[in-house]
Amino acid sequence: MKQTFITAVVSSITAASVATGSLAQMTEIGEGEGELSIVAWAGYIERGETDPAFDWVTKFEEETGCMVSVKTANTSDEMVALMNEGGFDLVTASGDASLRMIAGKRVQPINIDLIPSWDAVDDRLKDAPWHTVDGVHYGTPYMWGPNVLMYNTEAFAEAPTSWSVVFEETTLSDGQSNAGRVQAYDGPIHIADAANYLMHHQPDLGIKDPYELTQDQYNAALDLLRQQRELVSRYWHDAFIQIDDFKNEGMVASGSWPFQVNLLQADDVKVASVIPEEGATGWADTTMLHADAEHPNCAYKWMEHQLSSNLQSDLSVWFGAVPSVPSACTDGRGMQTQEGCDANGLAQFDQIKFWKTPVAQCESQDECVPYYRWVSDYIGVIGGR
Amino acid sequence: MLSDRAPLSLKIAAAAGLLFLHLPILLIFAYAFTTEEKSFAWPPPGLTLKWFAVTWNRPDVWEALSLSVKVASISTVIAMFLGTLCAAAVSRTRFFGRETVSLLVILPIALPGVVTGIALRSAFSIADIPFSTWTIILGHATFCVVIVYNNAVARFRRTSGSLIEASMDLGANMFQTLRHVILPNIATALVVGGMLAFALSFDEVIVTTFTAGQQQTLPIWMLEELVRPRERPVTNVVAMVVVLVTMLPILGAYYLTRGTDQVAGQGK
Amino acid sequence: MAQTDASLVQSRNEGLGARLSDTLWRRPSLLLFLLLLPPVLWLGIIYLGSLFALLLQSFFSIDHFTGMINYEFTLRTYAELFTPANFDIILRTVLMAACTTVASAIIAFPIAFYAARYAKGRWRAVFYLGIMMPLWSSYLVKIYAWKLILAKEGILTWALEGLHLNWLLDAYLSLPVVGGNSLSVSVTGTFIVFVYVWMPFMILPIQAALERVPTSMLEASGDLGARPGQTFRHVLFPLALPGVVAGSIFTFSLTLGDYIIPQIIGTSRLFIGQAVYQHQGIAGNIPLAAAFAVVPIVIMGFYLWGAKRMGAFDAL
Amino acid sequence: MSAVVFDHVSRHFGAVRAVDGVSLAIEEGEFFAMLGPSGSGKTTCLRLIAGFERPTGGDIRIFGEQVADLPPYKRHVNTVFQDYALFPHLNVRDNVAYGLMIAGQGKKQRHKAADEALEMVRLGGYGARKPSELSGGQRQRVALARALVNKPRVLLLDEPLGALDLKLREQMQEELKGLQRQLGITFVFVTHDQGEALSMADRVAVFNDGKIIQVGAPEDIYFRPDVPFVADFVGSSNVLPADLVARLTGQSRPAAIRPERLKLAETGPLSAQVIGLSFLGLTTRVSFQAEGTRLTALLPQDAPRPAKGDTVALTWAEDDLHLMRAGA
Repeated sequence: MKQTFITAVVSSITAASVATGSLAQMTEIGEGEGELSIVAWAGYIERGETDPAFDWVTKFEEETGCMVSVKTANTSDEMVALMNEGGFDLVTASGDASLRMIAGKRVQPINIDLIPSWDAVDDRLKDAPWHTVDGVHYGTPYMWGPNVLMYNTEAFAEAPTSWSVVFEETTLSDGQSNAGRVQAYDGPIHIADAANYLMHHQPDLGIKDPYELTQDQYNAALDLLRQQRELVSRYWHDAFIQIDDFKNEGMVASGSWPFQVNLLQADDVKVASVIPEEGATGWADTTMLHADAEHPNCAYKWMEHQLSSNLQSDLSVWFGAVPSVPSACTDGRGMQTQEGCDANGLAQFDQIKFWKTPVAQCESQDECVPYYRWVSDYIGVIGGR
Repeated sequence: MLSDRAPLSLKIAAAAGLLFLHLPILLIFAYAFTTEEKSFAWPPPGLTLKWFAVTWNRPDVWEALSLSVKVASISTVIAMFLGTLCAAAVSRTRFFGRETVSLLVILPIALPGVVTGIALRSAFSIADIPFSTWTIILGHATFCVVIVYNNAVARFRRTSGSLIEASMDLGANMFQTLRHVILPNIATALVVGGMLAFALSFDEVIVTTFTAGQQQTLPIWMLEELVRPRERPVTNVVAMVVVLVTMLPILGAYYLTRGTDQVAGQGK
Repeated sequence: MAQTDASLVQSRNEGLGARLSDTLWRRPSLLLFLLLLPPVLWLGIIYLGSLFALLLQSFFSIDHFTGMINYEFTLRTYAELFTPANFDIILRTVLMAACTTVASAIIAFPIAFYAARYAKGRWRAVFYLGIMMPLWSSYLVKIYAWKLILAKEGILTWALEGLHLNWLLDAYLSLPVVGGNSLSVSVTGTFIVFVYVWMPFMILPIQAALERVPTSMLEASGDLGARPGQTFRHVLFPLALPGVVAGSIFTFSLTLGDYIIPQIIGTSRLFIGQAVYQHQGIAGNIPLAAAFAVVPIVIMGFYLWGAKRMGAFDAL
Repeated sequence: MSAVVFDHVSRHFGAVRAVDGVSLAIEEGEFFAMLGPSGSGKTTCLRLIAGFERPTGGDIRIFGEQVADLPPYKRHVNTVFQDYALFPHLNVRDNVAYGLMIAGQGKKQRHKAADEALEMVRLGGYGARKPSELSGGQRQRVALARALVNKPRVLLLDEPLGALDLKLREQMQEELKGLQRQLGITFVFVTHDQGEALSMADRVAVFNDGKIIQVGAPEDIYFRPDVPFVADFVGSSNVLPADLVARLTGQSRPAAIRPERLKLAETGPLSAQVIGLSFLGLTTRVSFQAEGTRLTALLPQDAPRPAKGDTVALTWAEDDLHLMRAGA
């Protein structure tokens, strides 16, 4: 009896979850629905609240009548969780989240014919594998950039040239050890940073891609992270907390986003950033449409807006990222300039190892350690295992 | 035998303990007036009142505050209703399962908030209930019941059972008895329970994060500002105001229960 | 004369309410049923139903790639709790809860003792409010205050520098395990804040237990030749113990489930509450979050059972 | 017509038979006492009359009316509670006027009636006070006024004098008796004090184990107990066991004899050893051991007193040895 009941409950739940989501793409854009909800990284959707100069929402709302609400997510895992939970239209997903959402049927294909500015998108991004599966597009490129090494200019007389300052104990130019004064990202994807470092310093491991690691390569990366745990007093998972820690906790070096560097510099904190010799991991974010989006028309309007407006230009200044529309660097519709784009890494596209989800059946190796092991093992590393 | 005068060591220990409890809160008051915007610099480089004006003009603060007040008010009313009924049943009659009922009432507060929170969230997701103000209220009312219940049970126990019999003996039916005898006698206990429930709901954050969806109550707003500071001085001001606002019902509850043996904070 | 008046009373009472009242009098179990129905329905459906939903979720598992839940009965999720990393989280949390409880009891006892035995008149009110105010002050504000105090650039550093005692702090921070770069990123910091936030919950039950000890009992002990210390050890403390246990239910349970304090002040090592929060909210792994949430339920189940045997519920 | 009639009334609480097949008739205008040790069922009987309890079996009639389905607020009876049950949130006048307010009387009218009732219990002028400001005796009188102001046909009193000290109790006994005569209302009162029952009541019912053991006038109860329990409980008679009585009178039944009726003599039917003496003022109480039975005698002050350890003979008038039923 009890068994039957549980089975009944379970099957009704399953039925409910299967019933959701059709995969047909839209064929035309209708009237806006008056609302639009977006899951985004911190600093990605600004309406002038932090700095009145950076506002690319108000104009959109005025033009389309679609009122934008933003839910900030701090990690890719959180984005996937929010989209699985539902109730959102768009998500600015990085490559380590996008494929998982496509596989989970949480996002729907995009009809690029409905986005007039699609042609302006950087050719290197148009068919990028993190949003294009079997030739079907599941999103519109938003912004990309590197994970830079942020450092305190008082602790470092010269810009560090290697990620070693966050992985290995050294004495900095202010005469003190880096122990306790460096941070690392509180997300399993940080294992790739370790793998990237090893790729450079231990070539005999044979790492070809920091997201595709065999068991041995993976173990080596974890060992490096365990060594890093001795140096890190607290991991950062939120841009603003990291900003706080650099101000109030005496942090001097960490993997970071240009966004934090910009904000800290704006507050006259003595920091700078660099892409060290090992190269960097990075993110290439795609605006993806939820399979059950309640406001698809507004969503399409936004995807056009994000490509055609000053958003690409201003956001790339604000966040320190590279626009997906190269012309945004030069056409003067926003604040960005060619120099700015170059500084943010426009030319380094090929050196950046963009975030993607590690899977067991990987291309470069026979069998790789899948993402869920990254998740649990990284919790273990932070916990001291 | 212990003398009537406290030993010096005890005095020191008690005073140190109380200082430990109070200094951090007083600190927040000082920070609300600081001119320093960016860091935690201490002592404050200067004092200003400007942040009160800035806070006053922040719509998000007002929205969060009004949501908090709304949630706390409705939750309190529900909790007062349920808690009083439950207290009346448990204290008036002995029935099978009485212990179970009191355990059921206490459970939402005896188990960690994170358990209550995620349990409610799972239930909402299984039952396909979208997040709204009402899902917050559902959670808050659930753990506020025990506060009202505790206060009401204590009062019912102290109230002689023969009062109700006397009223019925004098011709009043159950509803007249309720109106003329029971309610006037438990009124202060209910008001106190209600005030404490309001204060508890107003300050709750752990369960709320799981049941709130995209809405922000004031504590959620505070939490958001703690981890994602935008204008730290505004947070300082709100923090001070929140402390002062929660103090009002607590002081009220204290003055109403003064001279009785009830301890107002029990069961928070 | 008497009769007419009385029948007057009777005839006036025949409204709907009066009839309902008659029915309820005739069937007291109906009255009890009606009284209990709303609260039991509310708590039974909303709360127990939710706990059941939670339990149900913990027997599911998650597809690790898509993050979607597999609605098939499995114990795999519970097995995951016993991986070293996860088991560490449980141990760490229980240990912290135990330390917090002990420290809270030690700090709370003198305050409760003074308030119960020596505070008279106005001082009694002062003590009472002195305990209630911090208890009811906003939880987040309290944590926020400690962040201001414990940060490396915070007040404590400033104060110690003023006293030329910062070498003491540095020496402490260089200790393994409890130390760290600053107090706000150390285990010690987490511990201090836990004690601060939950300690008031310990004072009230101890005070209540101590107030119930009649003075004559202490006098009897003195009369029988016990020195104050002996009276404390053999009479007062055993009688206060149920109060301590009652208070410890709060400190222990609240520490077990908290996820905000270690997130704001601590070493990034997870506690159970954070694991629940992160697996649920960030990783979307609701089954594992549910399994983690079952851990404090089980621990508190044993704890409450033990506390009941010690008579702590009477002191609540 | 009888004021209150019990016909095989029972009230069980689970396995406990608080009232077990009680039949009883209380006459109109009677001052009726229910006497018994605690737990004997007397209070439950009172609560059955008031309507706070419902019988498990049997019929209860008040002035001929079946009341089994009648809630307390529809019965023409009022109660004076043991703890007085004065409403703490109302002043004395509003307490007394409560029943009239519920009955729908106007404020002026009911306050006037309340003040009159307070006069009657000699508390005129206390109307504005709160119950907590009164002494025990005053509260008792307020409770009385509150019940009487409704002009009940039966007044129930639950240990009405139990909480008062000795002197006040004696005074209130007189007052209650006077009020009852003056108003002519049926009074039913419950007590465990046999002196109170005997001195105030027209008739007394002795309860034990949920049953009525004996009903009768105080003299009957006192001098002619039916069973040893009554003899022992009411006024501590000497109870002689059946086998002893059989030897003395030839009838194998227990018998009671009051201590003041036992005399010392040179020779007598019973020889006893003195085991204790205590001086009581007017009399001296002497305890004896006689053939395995403990006996007590009250000797007048002028009678010769034996010494402890003496063996004496006991005698009595034949009438004074009251034969009882065997059993409870």
